[in-house]
Amino acid sequence: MNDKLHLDKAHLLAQLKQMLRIRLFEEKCAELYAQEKIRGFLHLYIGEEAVAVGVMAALSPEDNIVATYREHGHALARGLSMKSVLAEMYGRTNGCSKGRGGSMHLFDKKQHFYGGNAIVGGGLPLATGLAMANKQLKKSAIAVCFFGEGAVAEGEFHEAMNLAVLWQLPILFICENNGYAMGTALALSESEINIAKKAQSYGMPAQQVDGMNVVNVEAATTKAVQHVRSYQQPYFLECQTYRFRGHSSFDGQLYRDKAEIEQWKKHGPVKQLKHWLIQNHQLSDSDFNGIESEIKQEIIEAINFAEQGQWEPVEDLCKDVYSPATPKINIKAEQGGLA
Amino acid sequence: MNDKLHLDKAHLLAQLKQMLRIRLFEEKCAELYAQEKIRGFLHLYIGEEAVAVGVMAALSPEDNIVATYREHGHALARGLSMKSVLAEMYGRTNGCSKGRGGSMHLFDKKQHFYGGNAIVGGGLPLATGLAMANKQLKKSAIAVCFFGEGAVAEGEFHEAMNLAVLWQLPILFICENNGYAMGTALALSESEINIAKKAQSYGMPAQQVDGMNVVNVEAATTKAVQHVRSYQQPYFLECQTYRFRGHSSFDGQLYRDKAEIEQWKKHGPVKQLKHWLIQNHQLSDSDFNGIESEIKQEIIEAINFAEQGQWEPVEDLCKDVYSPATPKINIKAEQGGLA
Amino acid sequence: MKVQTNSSQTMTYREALRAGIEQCLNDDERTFLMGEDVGRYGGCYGVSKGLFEHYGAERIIDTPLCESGFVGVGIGAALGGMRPIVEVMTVNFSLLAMDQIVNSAATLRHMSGGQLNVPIVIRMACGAGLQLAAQHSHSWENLYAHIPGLKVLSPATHNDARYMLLQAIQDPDPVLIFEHVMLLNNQGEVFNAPDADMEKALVRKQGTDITLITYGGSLPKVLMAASALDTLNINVEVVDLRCLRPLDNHTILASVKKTHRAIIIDEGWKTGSLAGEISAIIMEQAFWYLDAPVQRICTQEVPIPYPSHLEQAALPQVEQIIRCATTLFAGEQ
Amino acid sequence: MKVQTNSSQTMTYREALRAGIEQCLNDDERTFLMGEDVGRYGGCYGVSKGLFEHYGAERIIDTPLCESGFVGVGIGAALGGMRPIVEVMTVNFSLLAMDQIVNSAATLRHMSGGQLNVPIVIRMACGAGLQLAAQHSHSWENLYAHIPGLKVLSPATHNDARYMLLQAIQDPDPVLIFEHVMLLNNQGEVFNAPDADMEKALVRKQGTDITLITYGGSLPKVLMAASALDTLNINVEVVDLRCLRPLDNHTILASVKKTHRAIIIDEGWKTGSLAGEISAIIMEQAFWYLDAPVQRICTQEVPIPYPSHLEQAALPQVEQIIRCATTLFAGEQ
Ligand SMILES: Cc1ncc(C[n+]2csc(CCOP(=O)(O)OP(=O)(O)O)c2C)c(N)n1
Ligand SMILES: Cc1ncc(C[n+]2csc(CCOP(=O)(O)OP(=O)(O)O)c2C)c(N)n1
Ligand SMILES: [Mg+2]
Ligand SMILES: [Mg+2]
Repeated sequence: MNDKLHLDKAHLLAQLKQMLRIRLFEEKCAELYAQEKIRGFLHLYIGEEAVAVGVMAALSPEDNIVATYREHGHALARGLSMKSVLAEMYGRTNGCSKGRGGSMHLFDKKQHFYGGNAIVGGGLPLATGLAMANKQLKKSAIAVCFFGEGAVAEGEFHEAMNLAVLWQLPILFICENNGYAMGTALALSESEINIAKKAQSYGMPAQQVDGMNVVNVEAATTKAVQHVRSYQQPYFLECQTYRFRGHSSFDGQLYRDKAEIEQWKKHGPVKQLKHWLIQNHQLSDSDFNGIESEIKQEIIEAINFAEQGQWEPVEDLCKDVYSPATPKINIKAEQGGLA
Repeated sequence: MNDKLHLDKAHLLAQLKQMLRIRLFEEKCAELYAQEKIRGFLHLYIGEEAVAVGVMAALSPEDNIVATYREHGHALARGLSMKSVLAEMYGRTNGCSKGRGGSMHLFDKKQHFYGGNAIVGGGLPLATGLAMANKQLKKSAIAVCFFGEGAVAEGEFHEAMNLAVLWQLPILFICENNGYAMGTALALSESEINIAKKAQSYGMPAQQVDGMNVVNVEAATTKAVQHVRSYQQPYFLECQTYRFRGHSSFDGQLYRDKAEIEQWKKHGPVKQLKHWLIQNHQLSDSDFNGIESEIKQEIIEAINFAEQGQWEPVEDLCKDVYSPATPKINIKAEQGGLA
Repeated sequence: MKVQTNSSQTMTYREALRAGIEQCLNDDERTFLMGEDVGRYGGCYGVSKGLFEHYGAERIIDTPLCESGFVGVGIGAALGGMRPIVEVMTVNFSLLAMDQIVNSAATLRHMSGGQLNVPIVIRMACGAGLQLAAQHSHSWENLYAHIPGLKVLSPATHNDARYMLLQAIQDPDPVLIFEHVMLLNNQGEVFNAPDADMEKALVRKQGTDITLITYGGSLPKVLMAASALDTLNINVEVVDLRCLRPLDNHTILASVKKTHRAIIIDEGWKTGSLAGEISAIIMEQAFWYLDAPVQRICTQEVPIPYPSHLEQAALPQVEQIIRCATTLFAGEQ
Repeated sequence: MKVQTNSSQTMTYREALRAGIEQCLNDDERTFLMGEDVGRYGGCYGVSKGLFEHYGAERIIDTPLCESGFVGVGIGAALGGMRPIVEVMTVNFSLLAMDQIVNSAATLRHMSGGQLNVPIVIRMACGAGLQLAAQHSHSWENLYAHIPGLKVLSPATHNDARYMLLQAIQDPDPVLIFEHVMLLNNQGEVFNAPDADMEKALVRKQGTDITLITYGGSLPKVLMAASALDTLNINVEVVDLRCLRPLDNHTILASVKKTHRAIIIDEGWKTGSLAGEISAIIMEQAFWYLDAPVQRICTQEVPIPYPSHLEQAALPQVEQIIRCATTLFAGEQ
């Protein structure tokens, strides 16, 4: 743990709870997937919870978030209700995207949660554009973009980095480096495996962070956000983490050793914080059980909510492809333009 | 001039002639464009001749060249005949691309001259693929890719750099940094304006070269080619140069100062080498006039050749979209495969 | 909305486009123009000349060469409350940005269950005729007209060049505008209001014998053919689609049901063209009204060749239209 | 070439694809398979499972995530004398590589006046049905079938899955192969030779009353509908296009001229679909043979929604085909 940080017990407990909440929720999702309640691709964040939880704690409610298809954790940590997230994965109209998006496309406009993007790298220019809007509209909000280390090889990464620095946009890039893009290890996808260094080559401050340690992530993010907000400049964090599960629901994991997984699990973000709190007498077993049962209750309620959600009527299939027709303001040649 | 290089008079005179040949040819092209003999876009290389001439001199005939839409100089320096290049710009069947391509699409398979690419950055992955083929087929040839500094902002640049280093491919990247992409100055297009440094960030040796000095370019290329060939690794040269004319036939050049152009013209590649040769008593005025009149004669012959070229019959409009039908080898399940 | 008065002004198509951009910039502070060389250079085809000097670098934004990047930034900026006009220099380069346009701009509203919308306008030059050969001459309107979530406009007249952008920028959804390069220098009339809603097809010439359906750069050719056919006693009706997605089937079908014959003129390659789509719509909804099979005049299936005679041979031509129409009647006699 | 013997073997479509890849690798040293996760992971959909272990890292090449880059590298390698099989994980991501495919692979031969050719094969998964929602379910065969210089294949049967790649890899020009995800797990028969040249459409079921034209993932649905219609005394002929560019107009027209009625079933969105193209071809070349307007059954104009009931409602269904066919006859009585 980073001892330099002012450690507030209540906050650490809240962070532990948030991570555990994501963990237990996703473990349940895996079960529900096996039961075919959830379909499509299911990308679990298990093992990486410290990143979303650490980052979100350092943001303000006005900031804009862009995430990937592995975004259950981000959605929950951002404040989307577990109910609306699960209902979305059930495909019901009470889901956070009215059931249209599913696991890979969680959205919440009110919380400035802009998805849920299933094109690797696709969110990078988008988030850069949100930052541009904030700057032009003189808002204090910043944009925060999550993406995997696999996205770094995409041209979009390069284009977004360059534009963000060139135009000095208030954006925080969070690279979730979990070592693999599906089955491809970082060393097989990047000639330069130090991603932070790669970001620096664009002229951007960038830093590597232990992504298994929620306190470190929050501390680094707090510093980064301050930089972005006050200098109106981009900042880059490479969070080094690991996914404990397969890439998605279909993954034999032939590309990595069990031993490697076990090694990383020793430093699991939930386990790590829990042990530290127990060792420092900030958490008892019964406290922990209390937290756990609260979460389990929340999960039960979310399942009920999702199960009771409506199916969109088939007649409405083509809804929300276009906005409702808005009358255009009466268009005329402007004064001083044409005679 | 780079005094360290062994300066062979005959070779320097040949290099001077090659640059002058490109210069006079293109000046004539501008006239022919005004006369509407040449149509479409015409991107002149005037001012940048030292790059193509310096680089080509260091290559072997088997090496593969990929260039851009500003490639008259490369084609001539590579050894395409002026006749076939001009006939191509006339759109005649005796052109190097049978008239189908025009100024932006000069090709010569025999000389391994793979165009002529009018999508900025589009040639980068292509050349990387040629390098891959050479490596896999265990050829000693290397691939050489020319592109402008404007292409550096494209995602393709990033993707090609990464793949070339990751896969250790025998390719030489030649960035022709003439300071502008159409009207956009480098500082407006790149957060890092040291392009060689950018290339280094992929783990590739890279170097800046005075692209107005043909000797420097050739020396640097010779070293680079040796590296690529012997280590089977990519290498990057940023040649700093300047185009004396507008971007293409349509360009008001509002984006730069006349004074800046004049400043660069002082160091023009032809002028520079000519002066040096004269000062060092290697060239007399009459020698120079002799060279010039040889070139002028070649240009006249090229014009005659082009003027006499045939127009492709309209009936053949759709020729060469697909290869002639080749009978497929009788396909059967392979031995040991299916029962 | 059709409140045309007599007051009109003559200008080039390019000037009409520019006046439209200016009005957007004046009307709405959230609007900016972004693209390669739109600013200091004045636009690849001169459309935005002078705007940088007048509106400054914050509203006329020169981008580096990175189509996917800056189009994506435009989409993000639209999500964030701006009203971006993004210029992709030509449709040929738009393939580099197609993922952002199709997988993001077109889907975000739907994927989010209607929470988000993307009020971006993307302008592109398109079309052949300048001898720019196989990588610079494409007509890919149909690639985009295929995509639910997008709207696709093709201003063929000066008045549409002048006003369609204003209509598009007020639309809450992503709109693509295709500006044919061969129209830019033409002089024409601009009135003080738009001809119609941007999504409506318009009958540009009334007629009774045959319907010629077209859009964009082919409209002038079709009008020329129509005049010639009139002198041959074939009374042509000309439908200008204007909006390629959504298609105004009503106007198309009304005309064909009246004339019983149709030819579609489309600069796209024939196979997989928008012309095919329209032919199929007529097949489905006006089959029993047809006196002859609907014909298509499209570009030949070849990457556009450089020499003028081949380029022109590849493209739809006035002569061809006249011949096709007369043949349809000859067949009847 | 049609030398089918009785000897056949049952396997999944996925296994048939894999056997085809293996044979290509065995037959020609210049062939390699390249793409995201084709190697160590075994392929996103398991098609290339085991090949990495057998052929090694030089011939089964895992690429980083950079569609434009590695497809471009494949094109370059093809120019340089290799015979690359490039897998783009799914068509949805192919937009990122579309510039390379369309502006380079498709044009190089023509632009160079026939000097160069690009013998690359690009395989992509396509189609909906797995509840993968709006960015993972596209059917964009027609975007590519529109492009001169490309050939586009759509293996719908196990035997085509087995042999089309071999035919494609022998072709000197760029060939795209679309593999529908819903076919992968199906069991079917593979014979010891291809059914026909890759560019030929095939009549999969003979009939006299109506022609159902389809391709790829929709073929099984169409065959089911055809059986059902037989029991309703509507004798259906089924044409499997197999090759979407160039289209085998001859086979299409011969069938329609015989049956006088046609429905095209196409998983693309209706507007701007390949189905529209085929309808237009029939309009132009078999109009006078038609007893009823050609119909299209396509995907609804919506980015594919996640929930199964909406996804299925968006896609062409057996019921719909039966209803459409019966209505065409009902209309006649
Ligand atoms: C453009 C694109 N290419 C390929 C895919 C298929 N795909 C989905 S996730 C993934 C791996 C991404 O890895 P990374 O960016 O490291 O994120 P992680 O899954 O590890 O969180 C791939 C290849 C895709 N969705 N989009
Ligand atoms: C992808 C793409 N975008 C835009 C263009 C239009 N365009 C042609 S050349 C050019 C400038 C390129 O500059 P640079 O790479 O520096 O090369 P230079 O012209 O200076 O030699 C532009 C924007 C294009 N051809 N391709
Ligand atoms: Mg990863
Ligand atoms: Mg330049």
